[in-house]
Amino acid sequence: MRKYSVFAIAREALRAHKGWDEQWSSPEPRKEYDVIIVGAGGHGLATAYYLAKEHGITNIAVLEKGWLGGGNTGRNTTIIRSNYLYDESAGIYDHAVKLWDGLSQDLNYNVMYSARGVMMLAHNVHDVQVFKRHIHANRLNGVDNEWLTPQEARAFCPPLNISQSARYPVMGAALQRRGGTARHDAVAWGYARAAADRGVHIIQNCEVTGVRRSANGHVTGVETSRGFIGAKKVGVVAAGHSSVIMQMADVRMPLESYPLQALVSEPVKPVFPCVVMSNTVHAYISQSDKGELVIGAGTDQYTSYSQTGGFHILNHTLDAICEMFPMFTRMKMLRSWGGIVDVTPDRSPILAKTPVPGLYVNCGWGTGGFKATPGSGHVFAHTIANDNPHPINAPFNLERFRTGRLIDEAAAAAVAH
Amino acid sequence: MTETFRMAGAGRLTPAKAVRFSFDGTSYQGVAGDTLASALLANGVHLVGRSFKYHRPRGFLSAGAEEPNALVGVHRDAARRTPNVRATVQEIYDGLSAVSQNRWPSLAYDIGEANDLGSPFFSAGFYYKTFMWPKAAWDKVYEPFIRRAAGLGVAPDEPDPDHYSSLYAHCDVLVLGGGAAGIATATAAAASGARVILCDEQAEFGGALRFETGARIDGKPGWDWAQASVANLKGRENVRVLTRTTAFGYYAQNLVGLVERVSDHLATPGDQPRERLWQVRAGKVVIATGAIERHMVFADNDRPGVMLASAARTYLNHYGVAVGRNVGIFTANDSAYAAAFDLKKAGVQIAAIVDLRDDPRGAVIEEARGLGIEVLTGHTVTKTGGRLRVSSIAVAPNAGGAARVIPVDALLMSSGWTPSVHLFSQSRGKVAFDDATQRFLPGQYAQDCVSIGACNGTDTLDAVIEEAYAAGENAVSGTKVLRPAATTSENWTGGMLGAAPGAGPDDTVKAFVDFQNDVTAKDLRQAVREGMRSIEHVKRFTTNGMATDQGKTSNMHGLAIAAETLGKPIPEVGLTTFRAPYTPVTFGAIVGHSRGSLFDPTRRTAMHGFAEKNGAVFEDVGQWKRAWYFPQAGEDMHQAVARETKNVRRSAGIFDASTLGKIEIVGPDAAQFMELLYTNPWAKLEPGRCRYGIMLREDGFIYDDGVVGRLADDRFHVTTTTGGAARVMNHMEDYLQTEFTHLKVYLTSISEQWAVIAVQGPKSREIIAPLVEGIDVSDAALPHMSVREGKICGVPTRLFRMSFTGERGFEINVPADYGEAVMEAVWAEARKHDACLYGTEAMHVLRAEKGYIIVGQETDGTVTPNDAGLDWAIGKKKTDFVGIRGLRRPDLVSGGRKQLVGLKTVDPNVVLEEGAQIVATPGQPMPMKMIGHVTSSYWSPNCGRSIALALVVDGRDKIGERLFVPMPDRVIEVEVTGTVFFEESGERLNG
Amino acid sequence: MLLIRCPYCEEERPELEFRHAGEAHIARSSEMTELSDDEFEKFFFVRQNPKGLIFERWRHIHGCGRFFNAARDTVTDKFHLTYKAGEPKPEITLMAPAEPAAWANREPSELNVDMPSKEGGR
Amino acid sequence: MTVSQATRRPILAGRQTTTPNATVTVAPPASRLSLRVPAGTVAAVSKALGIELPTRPKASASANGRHALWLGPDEWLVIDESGADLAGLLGSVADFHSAVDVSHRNVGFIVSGTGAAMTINAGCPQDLSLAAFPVGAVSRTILHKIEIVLYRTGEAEFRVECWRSFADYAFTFLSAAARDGSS
Repeated sequence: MRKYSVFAIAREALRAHKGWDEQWSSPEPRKEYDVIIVGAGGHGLATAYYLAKEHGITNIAVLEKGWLGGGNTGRNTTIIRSNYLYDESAGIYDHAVKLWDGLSQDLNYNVMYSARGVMMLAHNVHDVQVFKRHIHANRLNGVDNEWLTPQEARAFCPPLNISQSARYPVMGAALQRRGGTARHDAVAWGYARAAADRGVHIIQNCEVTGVRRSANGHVTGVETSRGFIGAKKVGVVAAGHSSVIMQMADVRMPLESYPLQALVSEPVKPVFPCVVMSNTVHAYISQSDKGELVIGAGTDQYTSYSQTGGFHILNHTLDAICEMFPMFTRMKMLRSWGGIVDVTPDRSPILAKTPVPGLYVNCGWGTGGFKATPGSGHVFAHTIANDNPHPINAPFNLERFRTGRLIDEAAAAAVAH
Repeated sequence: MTETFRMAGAGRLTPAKAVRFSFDGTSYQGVAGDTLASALLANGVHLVGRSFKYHRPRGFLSAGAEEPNALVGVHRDAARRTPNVRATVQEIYDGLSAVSQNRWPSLAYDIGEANDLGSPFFSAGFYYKTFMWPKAAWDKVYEPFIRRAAGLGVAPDEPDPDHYSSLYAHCDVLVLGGGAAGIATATAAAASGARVILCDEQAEFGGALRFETGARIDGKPGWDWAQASVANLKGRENVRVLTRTTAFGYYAQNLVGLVERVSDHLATPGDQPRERLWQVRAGKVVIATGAIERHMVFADNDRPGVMLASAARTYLNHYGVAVGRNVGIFTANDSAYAAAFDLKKAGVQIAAIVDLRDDPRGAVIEEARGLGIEVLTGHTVTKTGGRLRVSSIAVAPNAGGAARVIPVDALLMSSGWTPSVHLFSQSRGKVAFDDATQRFLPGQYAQDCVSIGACNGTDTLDAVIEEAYAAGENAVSGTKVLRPAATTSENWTGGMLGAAPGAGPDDTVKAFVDFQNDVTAKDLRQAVREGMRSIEHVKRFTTNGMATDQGKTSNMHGLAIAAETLGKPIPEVGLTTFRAPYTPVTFGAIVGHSRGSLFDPTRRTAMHGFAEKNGAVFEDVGQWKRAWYFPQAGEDMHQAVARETKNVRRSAGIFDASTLGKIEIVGPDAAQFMELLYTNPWAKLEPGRCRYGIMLREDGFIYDDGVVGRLADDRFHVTTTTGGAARVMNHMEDYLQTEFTHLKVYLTSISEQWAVIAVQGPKSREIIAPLVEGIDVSDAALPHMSVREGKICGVPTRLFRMSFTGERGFEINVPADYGEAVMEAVWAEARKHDACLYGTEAMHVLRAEKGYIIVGQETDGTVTPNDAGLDWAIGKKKTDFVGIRGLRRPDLVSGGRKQLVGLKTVDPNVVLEEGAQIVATPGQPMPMKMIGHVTSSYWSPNCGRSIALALVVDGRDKIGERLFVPMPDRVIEVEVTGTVFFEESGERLNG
Repeated sequence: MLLIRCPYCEEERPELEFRHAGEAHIARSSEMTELSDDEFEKFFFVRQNPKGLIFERWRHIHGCGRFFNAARDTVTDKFHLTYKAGEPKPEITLMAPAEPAAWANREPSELNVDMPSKEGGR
Repeated sequence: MTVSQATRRPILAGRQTTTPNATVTVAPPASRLSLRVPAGTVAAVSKALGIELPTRPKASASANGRHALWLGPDEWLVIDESGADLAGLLGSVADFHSAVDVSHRNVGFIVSGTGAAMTINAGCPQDLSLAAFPVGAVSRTILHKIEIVLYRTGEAEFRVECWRSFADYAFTFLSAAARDGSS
């Protein structure tokens, strides 16, 4: 792999950029792999990368039914934070944040991780209580998260309306300074390039249609639109489609898939310096490097695989944005889109072994998967390589739905991702 | 300045109606009906903007919504600054002030233009490959620099004084697009009496008839027919016609979003909204959105003065403006020739027509030569000259050979027409590539709609009119309507996709595909070389088609170049998704009325005014405003709350409890229903008595709680938490309607029927006694946890004897409209007994002193009754209730769960912070092992010390032990206690 | 915003009047305490989440207030039909009517749908 | 008894917004009953109320200022403009039903004028054409961000009912919509 650098660009500039390598190749599938990852999103590609880098397993194929990074990786609002309440959640998300910091150098691909700070607004006494509980728990877990007064919140984000005449005046905010954003496509591409460089096959336009098992129940490979491909182990990282793939192996999941929409405004000069989230008025917003305001909405109420949602959801989201930032009514929505998010009953992910030997699943990230990408891939690779979970993802198992040992951030916090 | 390029006798505007406006501080004159673009062109101004990346000087490409270049800021006043307005769409009004964007210090001399010199460095995706070293420089140096360079206009910085409006509408036929096809289809549909809505994004109907001078319909010039037909439609009661109205989104089940620009074109908008959102649910949708002309991709095709041929025709034929005095044409089809003819006839010199086709045949060639225009067939434009305006073109044979330089002051181009399938595609219809005409056309439909006219690939005007009438008829009755005759001398077919030969070799030239985002043909080729094989990857890597024009002119070229580089046919490379909105939509239009007090309802109780008069400070609880505390002169919150809590226990306090949810449960099986929905036993509760009930979800966690009164054998009055009112009602209805369907029970929400006045404290009975009629309020007749119906102040009441303070207490329910009057009467009595008004904060302290929980504070959706110390509230003999099985799951019955306990700080003056975490041993390294957290914490004036409730792992076993609360600045030592801090005996309930 | 036919109001109404209420035909046991942990997990947590035909519950919460069931395609979001709570799960044999108008929610009698006799749970 | 009689203080009493196309007024206080009646008891309840409870969706019955509005298959809202004691009338009906006094729970508004339907359509997503929502039609539905009961009392007149604490929102919204819906 030719290294990316300012010097490489200068060299290429002299020859019309004709000397660049392919970032990843498009090989024909082999007959068999040690590991097949189903789904070439950020989590799947990261899993392949860390399997190759840290566990010495390079005979890997990542199968993607469309184009890599084309699912939720390319459709999310790129928020990164780790100020979760429970030890288990803080553990996995902070593991990710530590990897985000340095990921560009690790991958030799600028993923534009921007620690601009994520500020979560409190609008009532209950919010204040909940956020303070988070801040205290985070502090003792070594995760940064601090309380801001309304004036401090406005100083951190000048467009914020902290007027007492707002419908739900801002009573303060929880700020995670290490939180921020990254460039979503670059994350997928960076992992793809780095994984391919280590020998991983990325096979696009290859849809998995079945999971084949031996007489003793162990996974032997997958049926695909390009024929059967053998594998000793299969990791399913299919986000919204996880239920569908898992059902091919006769595993029914505690998952439901919902449409989640987002939108961007036309690009404008820098006006919004951080990420702001509000659960009570229900919206989140940041500004991309390109200048677009990136705005997230809630899910639609019904399950769907359509990758579209109701206009009224965007409507409510923009109501909330313009309530918090009244100067934005003259801004224009440039583009809106939908993704499919797979949601578990406790709103926490599943990264685990399954009842089927050789089959592993990484799913259930709901609306918050992007931020976990490096951490998720890292511990899921460990789980597959060792046939045993990493201590960080051990709590995120399937058994918890039987025992009741849930990790219910949503119930505990009433905080949206 | 005068309008030196306004051509006498040309166009449809009335020159007498002069309009003054300014651009970058220079004052100009235009004519009523001008767009900012046509008015600037009339004054000879082509340079209006700078591109996104290279800051190249740019002029007008188009005369419509597809414009990528001519984006300006329009500043009506300090608070009404709108960035990124298309000058080709914005109509001028007297006093309009527009400024150029993305340049410094001025449009003509822009420092950012240096980027253009460095452009070999700024290739597609360059930022992914650099700015990684040194690592710390990304946040501090590189990213701020990138951000400052990016972005176009400047966001407004003041709240918007304008208002926006919205409407839901229904119709039988919705026609999107008011060109010849749309007008014809609306006419046919309207004839049957069906409800028709016809909309168009322009200020006037007519679409391409604005410039298409060759069209004749019903014996009239096309434009005249359009105006007459629309006038006719406007006169019909069953038709609504909307101008300046863009259909921006096509959603499920024929819901189409339209945005109407109501007053942005007016000098004085008055009271009118700025924009209006229409959400139209249509029986049938007719898509008549026309086609968009494509530019030619060749070297330096972006200089001001280089524009689409149809745009130049529009400026001339509609606005009466010549885009130059010596104009060249570069085309790959017939339709651009008409531009040459129109201009020539208006007196503009045509430098040459450069036709990429080797041997074009047809009437237009002859006509051109007949008009004395030089036609260079088989030629290409290899580059353009000029800096802030095109000054020349270099022309060479396609096959190669010496280039000839031809001076021009404008160059008109056309590589053909792209059908506008955006809305069809948004409807989830599938487009199909038509090989013969090299364009995507509507293929498989997903909704009840039909595409007609140019957006359906129908090229000839007579066929368009026939198709439009048929669609209009079929959409309704199917009855045939007489069609007008239609002819046109123009031919819109043909053209080419991708880079023209003049795009040149990659290393020397910039042939722009996407003007705004500065994406060139070579960027697209590079993306493919780097392994981007899906058009989605190519698009995202190069940003082609991702600018504010959403690739209306660039997408097809980009696709063709990628396909060619990949060596694949276009359909195999795919087409990027068309996403809403069609053109950018103002946030305000989407938000509509939902601003200020209409953002979200503010719910106030019947006694809100009374509380306000008595100085209450309010807090938001859900949508409700609740009285939080009642400060007296000089008091802060802490002092007010301390006074109120002491006052209640000393004598009495009055509290507005109206916001609690209330449900009336009626029917012979009401008690059985209660048995199933609550953990408690109900069957033996006597009428007239109350019980505290706990409701679980099926998973066994506490969902809600409240006091329930049994009014009669078959009638319960249930209360819920304030926040739980709606969801508890839904939860009950769900079980009643779908699980316990055998029960004869009906539920009615009575939350808002009854206003509730809580009177709590030793003197409470004395306060209410004089006001109550027909109820014996003695302890014997009305013991703690009872309810009676009677009268108070002469109006009906449900009087509860209950307490959330641990004191003797009553809750007076009266019909809401009486609430304030009864409150005043109670308060008059209360003042005789040294009582106070108290708010939610004092209420919280009082209940915490007694260890009463608040659902949502002590519980958080993961707490069982046992965790909360409420096992006593579970009917031990019950065989079923919602949650009974969930409660028995392994983790819910195992040890190590968090249990509710009291905490007393060793230093009684220290008040813990709510949410603070608890550890067993101080001084642990990070991360510390947390074993619990503080759920409630107050200074208790009645206990004379701080008190707290907490959930602690195995907390009830730790009573008497010392634990620690590590704070940033110190560690607080606490003792674990029971949950009752004040008067454990409970005798005060009975005075 | 979807348009949903309420089988009680007998007409299509905008989605804003409705509340989705999860997968349908998951009956609550009359012997809840007899369920094993596995059975409870299946009942309360595990969901079909099908890509394609789903049977789901809705409540016309801001309309007639009734819970009812719907058969919908989760890929296109098109409703095949809606039917009253308590009615049995219909056999839908013809999945994809060719007409675009399948967006409309029609009476079972207008579709190739077999409604078994009335019994069974939610 | 020295205690004075408490008087009813209706919210927004007497408020009105008038625009060229629509007028929004707050209806005078009325008595109201939330009625839940199984099919078999409808006749008995109808008789006691002196008004035939309609059984078709969206239907209403009206006589002498008393209105029975179909809200659901076994649910009606009964409004008596004279304030009669409606619950009292049903004392004689012994069969299972539920009659709950909600006189104070709701507030009524009258929206009238040529722009009445458009005013309501600013926030109500239903088709309010005379064909789809004829005179006498009634429906519980949405008005922007609140729930209402909508009752068409004339070609150009509607009664809008909402819960008491939402009345301020309803009135503010309808007033804004009446002012805007004039093009």
